Amino acid sequence: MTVAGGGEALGLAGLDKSFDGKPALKAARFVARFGEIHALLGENGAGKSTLMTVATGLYAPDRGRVSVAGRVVDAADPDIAASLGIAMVHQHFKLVRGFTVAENLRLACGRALKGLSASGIAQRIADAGAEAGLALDPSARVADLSVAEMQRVEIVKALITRARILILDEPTAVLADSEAASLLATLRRLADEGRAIILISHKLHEIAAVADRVTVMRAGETVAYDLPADGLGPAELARLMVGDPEPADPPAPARPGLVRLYVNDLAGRRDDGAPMLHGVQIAVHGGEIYGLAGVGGNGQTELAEMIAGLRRADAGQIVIDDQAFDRQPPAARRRAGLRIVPADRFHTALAASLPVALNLSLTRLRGGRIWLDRKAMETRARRAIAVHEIAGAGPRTMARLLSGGNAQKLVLARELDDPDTAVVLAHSPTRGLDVRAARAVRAGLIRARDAGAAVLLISDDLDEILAVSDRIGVINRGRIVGELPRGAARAEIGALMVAGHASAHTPIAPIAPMAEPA
Amino acid sequence: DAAMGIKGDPKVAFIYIAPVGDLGWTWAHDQSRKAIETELGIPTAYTESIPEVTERVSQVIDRYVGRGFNIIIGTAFGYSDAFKEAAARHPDVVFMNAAGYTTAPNLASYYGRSYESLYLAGMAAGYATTSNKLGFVAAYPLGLVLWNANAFALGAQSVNPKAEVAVSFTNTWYDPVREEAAAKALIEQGADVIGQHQDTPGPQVAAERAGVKSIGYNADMSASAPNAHIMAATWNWGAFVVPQVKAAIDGTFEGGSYFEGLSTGVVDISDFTGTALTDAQKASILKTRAAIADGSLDIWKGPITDQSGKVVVADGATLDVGQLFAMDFLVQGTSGTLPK
Amino acid sequence: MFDALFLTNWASATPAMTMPLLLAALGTIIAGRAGVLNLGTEGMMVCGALAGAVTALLTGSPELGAIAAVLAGAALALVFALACLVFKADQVVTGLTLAAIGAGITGLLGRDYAQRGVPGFPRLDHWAGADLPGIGPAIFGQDALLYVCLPLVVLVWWYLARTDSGLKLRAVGEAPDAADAAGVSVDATRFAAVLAGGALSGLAGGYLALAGSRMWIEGMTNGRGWIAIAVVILARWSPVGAIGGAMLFGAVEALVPRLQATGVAVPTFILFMAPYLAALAVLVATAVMRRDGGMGPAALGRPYLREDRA
Amino acid sequence: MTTPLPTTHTGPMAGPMAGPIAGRPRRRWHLPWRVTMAPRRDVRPRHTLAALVVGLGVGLGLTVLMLAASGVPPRDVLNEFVIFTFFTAEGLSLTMVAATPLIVVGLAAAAALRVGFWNIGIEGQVWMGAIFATWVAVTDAGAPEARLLLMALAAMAGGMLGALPPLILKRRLGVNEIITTLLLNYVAALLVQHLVFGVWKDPASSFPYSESYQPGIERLAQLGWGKVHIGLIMALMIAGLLWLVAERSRIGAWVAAVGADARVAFACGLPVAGVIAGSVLLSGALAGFGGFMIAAGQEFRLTQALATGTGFSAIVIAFLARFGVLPVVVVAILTAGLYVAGDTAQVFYQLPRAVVLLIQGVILVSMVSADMIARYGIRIHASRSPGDV
Ligand SMILES: Nc1ncnc2c1ncn2[C@@H]1O[C@H](COP(=O)(O)OP(=O)(O)OP(=O)(O)O)[C@@H](O)[C@H]1O
Ligand SMILES: Nc1ncnc2c1ncn2[C@@H]1O[C@H](COP(=O)(O)OP(=O)(O)OP(=O)(O)O)[C@@H](O)[C@H]1O
Ligand SMILES: [Mg+2]
Ligand SMILES: [Mg+2]
Repeated sequence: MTVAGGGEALGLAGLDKSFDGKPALKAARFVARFGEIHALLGENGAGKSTLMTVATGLYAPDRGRVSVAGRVVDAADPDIAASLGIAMVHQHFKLVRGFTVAENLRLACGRALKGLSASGIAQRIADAGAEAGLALDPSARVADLSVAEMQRVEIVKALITRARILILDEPTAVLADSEAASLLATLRRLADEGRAIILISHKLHEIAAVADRVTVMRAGETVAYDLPADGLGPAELARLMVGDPEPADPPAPARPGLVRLYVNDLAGRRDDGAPMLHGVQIAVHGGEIYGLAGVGGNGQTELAEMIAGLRRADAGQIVIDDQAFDRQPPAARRRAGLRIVPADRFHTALAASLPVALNLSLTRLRGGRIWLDRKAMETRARRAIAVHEIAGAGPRTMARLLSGGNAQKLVLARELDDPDTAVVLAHSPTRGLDVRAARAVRAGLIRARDAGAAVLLISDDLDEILAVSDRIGVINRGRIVGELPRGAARAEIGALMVAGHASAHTPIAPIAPMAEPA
Repeated sequence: DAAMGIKGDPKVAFIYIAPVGDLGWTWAHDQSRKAIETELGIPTAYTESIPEVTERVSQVIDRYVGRGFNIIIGTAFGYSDAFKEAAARHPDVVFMNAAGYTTAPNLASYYGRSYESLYLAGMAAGYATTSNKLGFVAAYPLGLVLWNANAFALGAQSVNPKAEVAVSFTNTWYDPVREEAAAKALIEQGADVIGQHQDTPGPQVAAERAGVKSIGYNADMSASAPNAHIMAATWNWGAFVVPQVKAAIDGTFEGGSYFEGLSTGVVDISDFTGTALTDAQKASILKTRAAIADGSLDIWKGPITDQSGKVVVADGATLDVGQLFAMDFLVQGTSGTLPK
Repeated sequence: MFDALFLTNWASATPAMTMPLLLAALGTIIAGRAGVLNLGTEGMMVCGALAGAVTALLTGSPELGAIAAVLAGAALALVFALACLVFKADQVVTGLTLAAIGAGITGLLGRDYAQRGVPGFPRLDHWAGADLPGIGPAIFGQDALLYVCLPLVVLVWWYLARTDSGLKLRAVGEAPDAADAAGVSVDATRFAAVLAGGALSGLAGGYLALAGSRMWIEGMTNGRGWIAIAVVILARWSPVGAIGGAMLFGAVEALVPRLQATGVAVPTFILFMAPYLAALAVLVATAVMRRDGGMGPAALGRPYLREDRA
Repeated sequence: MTTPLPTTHTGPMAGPMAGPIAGRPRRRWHLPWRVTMAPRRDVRPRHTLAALVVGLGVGLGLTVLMLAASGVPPRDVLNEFVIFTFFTAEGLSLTMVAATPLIVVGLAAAAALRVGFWNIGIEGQVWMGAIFATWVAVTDAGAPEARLLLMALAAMAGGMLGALPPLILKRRLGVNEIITTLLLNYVAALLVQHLVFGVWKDPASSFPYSESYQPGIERLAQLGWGKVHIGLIMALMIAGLLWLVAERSRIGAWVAAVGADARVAFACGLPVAGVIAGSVLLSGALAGFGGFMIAAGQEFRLTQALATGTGFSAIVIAFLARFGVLPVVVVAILTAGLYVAGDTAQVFYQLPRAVVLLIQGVILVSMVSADMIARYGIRIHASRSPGDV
């Protein structure tokens, strides 16, 4: 704790908010002060984002009081909130995908950039990015950016407005460790300057490291109000959030079998046509979790899409058990036993406007009888909802009404509860999930592994890779730059991720498909 | 066919294909409805904008009949089937259909020999032209449009053998913008008199703007083209309809095909306007008008050759009504292409 | 037959055929770029045509007529805006219905004004430039109204592409949630865009009545509003593209009667297919050259609600 | 309360994030209340019913006002329009005749829209169906007993043929189907004109429509109730079959998935291209069949006005019904009633067509506007202005 509390920046008291009759906030309260970093914690769906969205004027509360710098406001108008000096980095990006980075910034921070020429704006963006350790290309189209890059844009947007109250909703969920670290340092500086920083994150070690004060929410209520963060470590924070967590049992070591997924000399391009993957070779054995680490945007998305059959490769194949695939659609790969947990659940896994039961059956609709057995579908849905504790869902609930965490559980229930699984492809499966939900996801991957599947876990979150992987590969600029055994040092992997040619580089021996593990 | 008549008080209903305000075809028929009201003192009703869909027309007829209307008058060749069926369903009701072709003891289809007035219009154009190029803006390549275009050409050639007529089809009865554009294109190609078989004065406006001459259609169109307008080929449906309604009341109505011309005044020409024609030319046109009306001049008397020079009406022969409606040629000295 | 004079005449007839389509297309584009799919172009055009003709008839002033056309188009657009932006009604149904409402209103109010000659805008063929051989008449020999409307076209392009306010409008059409978070009022922007679009469509109708036929006749737009929508899609909601698209239809519309007048032996109805077949050919050609669907602004046709999640 | 921030910044950061900080609330005019809407978690039948009642109520209320202004006694409205149109044998027969093709073309529009394919070309495909059916009729192809079947099959093939170019262009080249289908409407209508003004001109009358279909051989049988013909039963059977497929079959689930999110459906292993192609061709076939039903059920020849307006009705019906099969049937019958009532107004009250169009427009707009009640939960809050304490 470096700074003594300044004046009250943001005060929220007695806030009620419900969506179509379902309460999201129940007399929630919150206070943040100038000069401090205030962490807001809670499980998925606890109401953190809703609470802060009320503060920025986007959501009108049903009841309650919002005050800024001690004055009560009833804005319900983002423009007024902005004029009061509030800026927010939203969890779901508020970006115009068809615009360039510079246009997005002109839109969001018009006032701060007023009167600047195009090159002036580009300079300002570059400066702001450099200060926060987040590099940006102002002329890039947002739609062409990776999630990590979009997150950088969002953050720079908030920084440029020079808000005195800065709210960041899970800003580090998709950032690389080094980026996250430099962002947190920047936040610290801004707080020291006298600004109020409100930080929402599920990465409890970050909170423990930077927060001055902590507020915890559960089911729409504030259960721990404005606690000093002194001496709170990740474990204590987790306890505050979810009660006493059972300790995560370290996964039993793998018992690898035959190679079940073989990525053979794969090359391919990005959306804009630039070459992205170069001779990628990965072999994952049955009963093994292969963790592929790397800074976001180094070809992971392209690799995952090529394995899934959603993107065409320039060269190379995917071999699942003894079947080779190059141009076949996802259907063929799924028939061979591929199961997919993608990075963006509503992009390729769940149909937002379909009910839970149908979403759960999407991969099983082909073949078989002409008629649909609706009863069986609903029964299966009810069972999956119970087993996976999918909160807020019934068989007929539309998938889009689930929170990110619960939507992810829905994907897991569909993709992993299947005896015919040969290969699991999981891309950032716990992004944005709270500790408990993340643990459930990892347990699901381990279950699949123990049932004999080959699991390829692609993630930018090194903690996640380290927690479950039996073997770890590192991808950098579209190349596999190293492979390390379980228990490899964090620093060693980190170095490979960033540099791509660290001394610890383990050359990859060509692996024949179906070979016995060495 | 035996004569028949209506029972009870006459109630007349018109069914129109377009809004009455169009000032063209439907407007002209609405004048005949008003003539029935003023001359016979009979109440009338009308329904406008009923498309040439048998199903719709039948519905409308049946509703009128259900409400005691006993004289039903339609105004489109596409109503023919509906009127034929309705005449069978309601034998005590008198039906008439303008431009139709179906008949029954209680159904009269009527149309006018508009080529007679168009022939006179063609004479006027033939006199007025200096370029010997005439333009004719036509709606559709349909028998009763083609005979107007042909009559226009024949009339022009009768007084000016060098006259040529460029025929342009607009594919609409009723689009002033497109009609104006068609006339303008004809004028660019050298036409200095524009005739039309269209229901808006679009071609007149084009002629007026370009400073050439024009012949109106349906009614005197000089208001739209005070300088261009020479005369117009006009319709007067009341000349047919009023006596027929009277016949229906008197029990002397006879179904069948009626095809009337200058002699009964269903078609005619307007007064001459402007100074394009000399008095001698006007007199010659009026003389021809009289000759057509008394039957001494049949404009379809052969030989008539089509665009390619093929004889379509042999020397000494003429065309009967069926052949007129089936007309599918343009006469020699015209340009324009028909769907094959 | 296809001599220089033919080409000159064709070129000089094209702008007048193009301009109404272009204005209506621009109106539809403005609303579309704000994320509103207003298919009621035909209805707003026909209202503009009536208002323009009647006002010019009653006041004797084509200028007042043009202003009335603008207001009439915007007035009908207001109905759409209320239904779709306040009540979040389905934009497709409302737009289609707007065409019927426009036909109804004008049919009713226009009864007494049909086919009466209207004082129109003069054609400026007395300008010196209009006598230039070849392209002279096409550039200098047009209706006065055309020269008033041309800067509007540039203005719309400049507004959308170059101004902050245009940027906000486009953001509202691409990502209303992002625009909202940035303090742009989504529905107010859309409201303004729909009204401005209606005004331009109304002006397009006014152009037909005041510079084209110089009269009012029921239903005189005769489907040109739908062609304008085809232009919009062809142009992928780009104002510059709309110039090309409208010119394609305008040029073919100007060509068809000229071909007929010269006696070219193509069957009438096949000839009338020309604009549509030409547009299809252009679509295919551009698609072959660069593959993208061009479905328009990302949020097109979708109502925005803060508390809704897409 | 003062903020601890200095107005002029002299801290360690002099970069782009430095500088004066915003802090002055902007005043803005706003209403004393604020309406918030959130999508309903699940739409219950009573919400839909409420929307229908309010929408129809407001629409009919405005209609009564407009009719009264046009000189129709308000007390006639119920009798002449509602009762006659839906509750008398005669009126209902008129409604059902009008509804017969509307059901089929409404289903046609819904079939393509369900998978996100904007088939604006229903009207062109109706034309194509009528052309192909007429082709069989004028050439007297096949045995007389098989003639109608042949005409129906040809019509469906014609409709599919009309839908095929937009489908191929979209799938192969990514050409927007809204515009291709829109343009092909015009081409199809002109093709009809080319035929009826040319080779198919009626030899009996020389007027531009095809020869009359032979009674008993080329015409759909009447049911003996007004002019209702067997096409109504066919339309209802088609609807029943489509309902089974859409709601109860696996293929229906594929269609739902592709329509909801084609990318997700593809990633989940569904045959997306096939589902889209099948739905679009089904749409074309149904539209073509609609053309056959109009030609062989009520017009008995190919005419120039036969398909006019069917595309417009089809799309409005499909959207009002939210692409549901049974809702399409209901909405098509209501729409047919609206048309019949419109003719009643014109015939008996001599209302101009314009008033009828206006009334129909007002009813539609009030119905789609009231749909808000079904879709959103609406709350009204008091609102204060910034600075109030
Ligand atoms: N737009 C919305 N419409 C309906 N309900 C919503 C909406 N946004 C939030 N909710 C409700 O509010 C509750 C809290 O959601 P919120 O997004 O605030 O959770 P959170 O704490 O941010 O969760 P996470 O950690 O997953 O981001 C949810 O359970 C949900 O029911
Ligand atoms: N449109 C909506 N309608 C109803 N509930 C919603 C809606 N959007 C979000 N929610 C609710 O908000 C909660 C959190 O939603 P949100 O979308 O913020 O999830 P998320 O932040 O992506 O979740 P996570 O942190 O688990 O990834 C969920 O419980 C969900 O039920
Ligand atoms: Mg959240
Ligand atoms: Mg036959």
